[in-house]
Amino acid sequence: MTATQPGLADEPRLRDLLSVFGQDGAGDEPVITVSAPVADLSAAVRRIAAHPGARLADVFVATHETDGPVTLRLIWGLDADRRYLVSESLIEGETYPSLSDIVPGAFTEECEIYEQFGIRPANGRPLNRVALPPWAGPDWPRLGRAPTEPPKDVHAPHHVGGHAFEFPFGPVRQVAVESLYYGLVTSGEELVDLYLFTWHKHRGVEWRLRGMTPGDALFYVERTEGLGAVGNSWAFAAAAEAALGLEPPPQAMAARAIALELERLYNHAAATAALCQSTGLVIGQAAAEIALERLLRLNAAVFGHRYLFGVVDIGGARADLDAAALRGDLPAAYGELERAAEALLSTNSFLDRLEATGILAEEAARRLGLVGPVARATGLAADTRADHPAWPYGEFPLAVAVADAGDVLARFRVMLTEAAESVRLIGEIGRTGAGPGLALPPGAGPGQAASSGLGWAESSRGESLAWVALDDTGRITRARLRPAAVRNWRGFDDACRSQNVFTDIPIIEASFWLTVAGTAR
Amino acid sequence: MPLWTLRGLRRGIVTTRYPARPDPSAALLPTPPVFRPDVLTPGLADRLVAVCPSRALARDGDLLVFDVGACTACGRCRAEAPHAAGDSGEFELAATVREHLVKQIPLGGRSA
Amino acid sequence: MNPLPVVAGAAAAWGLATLIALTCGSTRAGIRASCAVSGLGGAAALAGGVSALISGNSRVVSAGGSVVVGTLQLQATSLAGVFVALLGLIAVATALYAPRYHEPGHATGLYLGVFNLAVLASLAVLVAGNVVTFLVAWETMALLCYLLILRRPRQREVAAGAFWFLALSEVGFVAIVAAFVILAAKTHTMQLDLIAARAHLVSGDWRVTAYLLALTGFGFKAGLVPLHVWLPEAHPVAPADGSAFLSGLITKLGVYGIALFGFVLLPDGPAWRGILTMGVGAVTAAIGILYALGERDIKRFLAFSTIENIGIIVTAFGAAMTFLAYGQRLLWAFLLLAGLYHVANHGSYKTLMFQEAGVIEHATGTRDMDRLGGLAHRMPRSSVITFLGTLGIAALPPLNGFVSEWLIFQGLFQGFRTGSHLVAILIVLAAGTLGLTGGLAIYAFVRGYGIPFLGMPRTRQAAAASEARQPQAGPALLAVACVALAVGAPVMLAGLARAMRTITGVTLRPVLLPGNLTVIPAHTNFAGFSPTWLTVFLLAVCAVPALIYLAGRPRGASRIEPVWDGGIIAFKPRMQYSAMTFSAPTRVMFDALYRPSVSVLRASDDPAGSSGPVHYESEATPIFERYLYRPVVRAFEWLADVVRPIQSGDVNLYLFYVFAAVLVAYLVAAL
Amino acid sequence: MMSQDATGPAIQETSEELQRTVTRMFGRSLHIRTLDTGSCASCEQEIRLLAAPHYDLHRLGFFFTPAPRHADLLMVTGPMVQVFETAARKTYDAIPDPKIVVATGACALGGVYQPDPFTRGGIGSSFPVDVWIPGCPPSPLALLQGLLVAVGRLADKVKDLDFALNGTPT
Repeated sequence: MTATQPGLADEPRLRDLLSVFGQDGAGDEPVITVSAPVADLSAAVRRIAAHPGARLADVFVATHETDGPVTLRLIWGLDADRRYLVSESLIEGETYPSLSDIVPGAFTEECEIYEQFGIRPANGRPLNRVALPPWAGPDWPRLGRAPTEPPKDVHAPHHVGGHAFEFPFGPVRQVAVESLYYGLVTSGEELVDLYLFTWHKHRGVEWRLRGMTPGDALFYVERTEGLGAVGNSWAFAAAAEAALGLEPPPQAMAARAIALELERLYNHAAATAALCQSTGLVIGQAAAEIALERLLRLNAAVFGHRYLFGVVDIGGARADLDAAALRGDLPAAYGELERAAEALLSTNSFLDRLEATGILAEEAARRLGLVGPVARATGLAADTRADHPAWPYGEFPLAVAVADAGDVLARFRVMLTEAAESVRLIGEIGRTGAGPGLALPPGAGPGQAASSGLGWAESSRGESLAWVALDDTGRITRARLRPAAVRNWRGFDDACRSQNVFTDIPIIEASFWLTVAGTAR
Repeated sequence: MPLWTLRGLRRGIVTTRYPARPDPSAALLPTPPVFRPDVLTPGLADRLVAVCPSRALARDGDLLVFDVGACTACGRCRAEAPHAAGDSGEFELAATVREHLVKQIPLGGRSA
Repeated sequence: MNPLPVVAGAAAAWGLATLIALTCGSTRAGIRASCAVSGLGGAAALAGGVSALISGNSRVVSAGGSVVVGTLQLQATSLAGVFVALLGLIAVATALYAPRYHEPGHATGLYLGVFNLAVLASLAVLVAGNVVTFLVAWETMALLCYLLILRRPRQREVAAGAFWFLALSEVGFVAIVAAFVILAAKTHTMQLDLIAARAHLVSGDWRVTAYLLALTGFGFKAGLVPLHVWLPEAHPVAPADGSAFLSGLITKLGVYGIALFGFVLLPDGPAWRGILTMGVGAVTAAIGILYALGERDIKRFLAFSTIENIGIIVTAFGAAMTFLAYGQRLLWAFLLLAGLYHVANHGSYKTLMFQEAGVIEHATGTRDMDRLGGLAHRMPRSSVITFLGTLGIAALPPLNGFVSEWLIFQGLFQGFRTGSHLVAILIVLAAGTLGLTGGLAIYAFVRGYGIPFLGMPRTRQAAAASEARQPQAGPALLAVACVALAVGAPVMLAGLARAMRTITGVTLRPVLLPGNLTVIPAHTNFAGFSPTWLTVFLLAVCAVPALIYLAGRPRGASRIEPVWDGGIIAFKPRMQYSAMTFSAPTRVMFDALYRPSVSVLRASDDPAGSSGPVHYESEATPIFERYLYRPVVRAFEWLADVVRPIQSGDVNLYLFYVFAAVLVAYLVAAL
Repeated sequence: MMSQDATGPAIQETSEELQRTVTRMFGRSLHIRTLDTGSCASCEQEIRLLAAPHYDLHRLGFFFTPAPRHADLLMVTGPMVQVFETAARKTYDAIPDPKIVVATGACALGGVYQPDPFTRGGIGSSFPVDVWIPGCPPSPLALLQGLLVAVGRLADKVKDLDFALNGTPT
């Protein structure tokens, strides 16, 4: 039921855009696939980037065989037209026209592609390491062939002679937080720069998914980013379903939606607790943690797992749903969060730490292609639940929470508004009768043609994307996972650099509420 | 700040009495399965081994080797054979010796 | 006994050393010989200075002379004794230092010759008995120091630094001449002791004018703010022993001049004279140390620290004059004493520091602190010696810097004895400024020692540093001197107090030193401490942790683990404090003074501008050069353009100039 | 008190011995340092919740410390990503002896990832593990029980469960 609203199909602007690629009319499909030859790729990228409401959501490469040509795919979110546009370009050589010159946010992906497939943008600019350690040699396991010479490291920012030095922090940091290396570059007083190394946690998930059936792969997708299990596995499942031509039954989609909103709720509660902790407000933290624990127990009561693992399945939803528990416990559990939140919003010492901290401009959010609450807090009203609604979201109009200050307080308020919205949605969707159910694969298994598909979901951290290519035996040849964390970490150092007090960084990190696991997948 | 302290006090105690007393919320937790040797046949065992995504199950002659440590309580085996695998409801599984978590379950079922 | 013959011996030795250096300085043996002789001269000067202190002012000796400069008159006064002794000490240390520091060669021979002559000239300044002798010696000394700085004239900044020195020195000379002319004219004598005797003939205004001229003139040499700009320019470019001599002695000659005018020639004057001097001194001290904190070049850093110390000394002198104006003769004498003791102390440890700076530069090829690091492991002996010097210069107990600064503080704290509230407040204000200076000085020298010697090397050169074949004896001797001046402080102060009686006429000794090695600041009802016993006590205290460790060290098996680093693969040199980041807090706090211009360059790999190397610079604005000296220079250039026309090259015109000049002279004389 | 069973006396010896040591050494105050070797972040969330009001492990004498120097117990989550092993080893060495290593969660026990070029597939090959806590993620209650096992306040009862039902399935 991944159909969009009718009546948008022949929107003239969109038709102009598609005519560039020699297509007339978009049809009703939510995903439009076009092919853009490398020769005029730059022109095409410029054209699409100029399209109103268009953002480059992801860039990745898929190999056909290890040493042959590769396909470069750009995934654009045409939010105004409620479409995703996938442009495919076949690349024979070692290079392709630089994308980051036009869309700066694509730099990280360019680095990643170079690391994994050894092909680089034509501009000779140095690239950074993303997923692999400094000593990763040519024989390191990769998705494609190794680059001819290793990518440059994120340089030691402190040159001898500069009046700054690097304050190393991590990878082993505070208690019960993920491993992450911060390089804080400081002049002794102000924070000059900040950069992150996340390769300590790179588990090569995309690498190990190759050759699996989507069903087996789902097990790893869920465990790629535990705090985003539903969002990511929904996106992945949707991609696989698009590839296999499955249509999950409505009650299963409703179950997914409820799970997704529950995930959003507990994540925002957890973020609230983390904010209190980073501002040293112990009792506030306790109050938020009571709410968090009750929401997690609600998850367990409703879907049988505190973190909602195993809810989504390819073609539907597996875990059955205890609607009574949902109706019974949700109001109380959310009430805890609500009370804690309103008390926090009336505590000045708390608000003072949040206000004007970690400011991120809308322009920066747009430039870097940020998503989710972080982007919405800067005034970017992007939410796939509203822009690319899959059933049941299309049925229930969603009020997208937006703030414009772009600081920690704005992010906090956005989260709280979203939490309230989620509770409303759960109530309405719950009435449509949600439950487990699986679509039977039409002609699944051997014999079917190789196919690929794109899937998405609005996880609590923002848009989560997945793209899956299956061979004729229904096994994965290339799976691309793009959790929201992948996009949003690149906005983190900008937000920190707007600050020059070290003690604000934990607050900013809490307000982003990202996971390292999500980006170092 | 006094206001917050007051709130904290007014909220009352939510802390579990565990380990002194069992905690009711434990009932909600996903737990590893228990198997019925009398209905486990080699064929069924192989099917269970095949569906287990975390390689917690293995076949060793006429034994079903169940590594509780590797089990993620995903429930796939229970879904595969509800009559042969039930819910253990057991969450206190910590062991000081890894081997204690590996269970040998005889396949007592009659192969059809 | 009369010190003059001994001093004359020193002079002779230095003359000989000059000859040796000039003739056979291109061989190592020649350098050794020259330095040996010069060292003997230094020893003689040391002896002469001490004997001058013991035996008080000698009578004036007229030694020939000529019609041009008049008779050459010499006198060894006990005030000069302090400086002569210091000169001797520095000469010996340099003689021990130079042979290993300099490569044999013609230029070196020339340099050493000039150096010995400069030493000789400085001696002449100190023992000059009359105005002309003094002025001739002074000018000679200035020119020779100019040559001293020009060791490597090819380099641009060397020429610039040397020129800064010479230019300011000449401007100062004019003021000094004027000051002496006033006194000579009013007292109808050229002889210094007679001028002192007839000082009452000089009326108040002339007295003050002369003093102020002297303060300005000698201030240029001493490096009083804002007349200090030559120090940070000239010190880095001179050879290490040369800059050691500049800082250790030449600046002290300026102090000598100020003391000569303020205490010997014109002892009494209005109170504001003293207060002004004190204020100038305090400002100099504070600004000196603040600029030192902004420096990365070790030698520039040390030069600014010299300015700070000069400021402290001059503050003491100013306070002394103020006290005299209020009839506090005891404190007057006491502060003069304290100031002179600081002269000796600073002379010893600053020479040490500059010589070690030379060692570091030779061992690593750089003076930039941010390119050094970890030298303590590679140059252990130098690091120990430098550490002693650092303790002294940071005025930390038990070393000598602490003793003299403590005395000065105690003197200032007794400002209330002036009886005038305003003056008392002003004096305490000066004390407060010195307090700030002292705190910043500790900060500065924690940085000055820690960044080069501790941590890990920041460059390959620093990692490859070695102190083999580096001069050690000279700095070591000075370190010993520092310790001696600290531990033996009571004895030396007693001797000094006795010697100063010939100037002040105040018997300070019994009040200062009642016995059992305790120093009392002038008034027995105020304060007192014993440097000697403090040293013993501190050593004992240091023993305590060692004992605790020995007592409580684990009996069982123990592991040595590296410091917890958060699990990063390896610490990099870039991950440690650098000189500039360490002093960043002051840059922020004293923003108004530094006016830092911050530039962040991101050589970005990333069009999103969120990664890639950053290069962060924060440069302080050179306020005095920019807002004080540049306009003056511009004005002079303009003036030069204006007067150029009179230089026509026509002989008749020049004859007319001469005629006009003579005419004017006659008219003036007639009126 | 533990009953005899197939797992020989040697193993039993070690477990009893560990429990004795732990109780002797740490009594009722034990400081925990956590280590993430590539987890999915939900184990971390559960560990954070241990300090939350619902579980409040401080009442049992456990405390979290960020400094391994002060830690007695290392709680390791994740499958041990190979490039992280240096950091993990450093952390382990930085903890003074005697120390306890608790493998937390199915990843750490080798349930999710297999040994491959990226991960070691569990931490067993990297550390001498004292206590194993299954679960994906182990709930705070399971973690509490694991910690109590670590200090020997609960009998090591898991041996006696055989995970085989005789009779009717529940």
